[in-house]
Amino acid sequence: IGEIQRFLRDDGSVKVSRSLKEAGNKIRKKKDELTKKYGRSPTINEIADNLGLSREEIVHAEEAAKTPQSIHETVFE
Amino acid sequence: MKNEMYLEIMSISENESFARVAVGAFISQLDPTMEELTEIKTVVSEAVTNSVIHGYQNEPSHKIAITCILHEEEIELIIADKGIGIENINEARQPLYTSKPELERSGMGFTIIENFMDSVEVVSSKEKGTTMHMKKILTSKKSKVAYK
Amino acid sequence: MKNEMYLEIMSISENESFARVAVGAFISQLDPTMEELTEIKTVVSEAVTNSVIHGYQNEPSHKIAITCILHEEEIELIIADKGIGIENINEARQPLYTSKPELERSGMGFTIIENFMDSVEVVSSKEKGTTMHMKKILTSKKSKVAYK
Ligand SMILES: Nc1ncnc2c1ncn2[C@@H]1O[C@H](COP(=O)(O)OP(=O)(O)O)[C@@H](O)[C@H]1O
Ligand SMILES: Nc1ncnc2c1ncn2[C@@H]1O[C@H](COP(=O)(O)OP(=O)(O)O)[C@@H](O)[C@H]1O
Ligand SMILES: [Mg+2]
Ligand SMILES: [Mg+2]
Repeated sequence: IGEIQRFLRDDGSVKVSRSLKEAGNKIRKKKDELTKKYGRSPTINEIADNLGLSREEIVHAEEAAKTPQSIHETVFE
Repeated sequence: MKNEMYLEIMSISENESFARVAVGAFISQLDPTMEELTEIKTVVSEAVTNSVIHGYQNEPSHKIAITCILHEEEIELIIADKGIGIENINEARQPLYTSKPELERSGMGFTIIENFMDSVEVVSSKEKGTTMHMKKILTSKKSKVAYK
Repeated sequence: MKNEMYLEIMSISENESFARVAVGAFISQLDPTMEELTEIKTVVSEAVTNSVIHGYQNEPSHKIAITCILHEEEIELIIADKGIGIENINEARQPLYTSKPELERSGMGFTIIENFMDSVEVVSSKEKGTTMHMKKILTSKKSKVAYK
């Protein structure tokens, strides 16, 4: 399965819902980490710079991580 | 830099999430904190949901207009529908007041919006629709400016 | 489900990134593959950049209109400006043709757009502006339908 997943990721055929959800989880971790480090809520640029994503992409991924986008996902993952 | 966007979406609940991303991505240009971002997105959710379920009574083919203007350290957000309107705005803004008691989180939408925004004006008339005109000052921006 | 959105942005290059994500977030409702998402976002970048630098000659206060319509397995995308327009569309669409040879990636915008979309119509007239009407079939969506 690892092989297949890597293949899917490499050829870009992985679904947006899954990929954004992974990014969303990274964002949540980074947010917690930086909140502890700075003692305040980090700004979006601070998160974006840390993760190498654009600030707009951060917003999209963060949202995707909280909404189940398809029945398939809620059932099978 | 001043920047402005105008967005029209259809009155279906799927678009609540899209509207959150659109407004959130736009205001990200001002580099808000993640907390401020969450607050603005929550306000978008509450206002869009009100337009969908109250303004348009869950009819899917109507339009909701969202305007967002970025000032130096202030966000202006206007969310408007052409739905049934609000007869008594003062009553509607009361905490816990709802015309649909069967819904979850009933009656707290306006209160949440007022709590997260620095100013909230509601213009509404029966059968013409409702416009919410809101402003939020980014305090993170303020203190950042003060640092320099 | 059919869904549609209309977005107006100002002609500043900061908005390219916003437009990419706005359209990307909207089409995410169809749950495309990452590859399809990246392709659409690239198309948005190329078209918006063309409106900013060619249509409006980098003047910041003009508007670019983006309409996106979701069909079952097809995305319709319309990006329009009211800028200077294109005199000779056939020439402009040629690979490597550019009226601004000093820019990077010069002359490949139309070619990239045509490569990523299933149909591209350009309507343009001098001093009236340019409208790009594009369609993309989501093959990921298609194969899913075929499975059933
Ligand atoms: N856009 C709107 N169009 C019509 N009525 C609205 C609109 N927004 C709010 N209202 C009215 O105001 C009331 C209070 O709204 P809110 O505080 O969000 O609570 P809730 O949505 O839970 O009812 C609603 O129950 C409804 O009667
Ligand atoms: N929106 C537009 N308004 C006016 N002219 C445009 C527009 N889009 C494209 N063009 C013309 O078409 C040419 C080719 O565009 P493109 O293939 O994107 O290459 P490039 O942007 O690198 O010049 C441009 O150089 C310009 O002359
Ligand atoms: Mg409400
Ligand atoms: Mg170009």
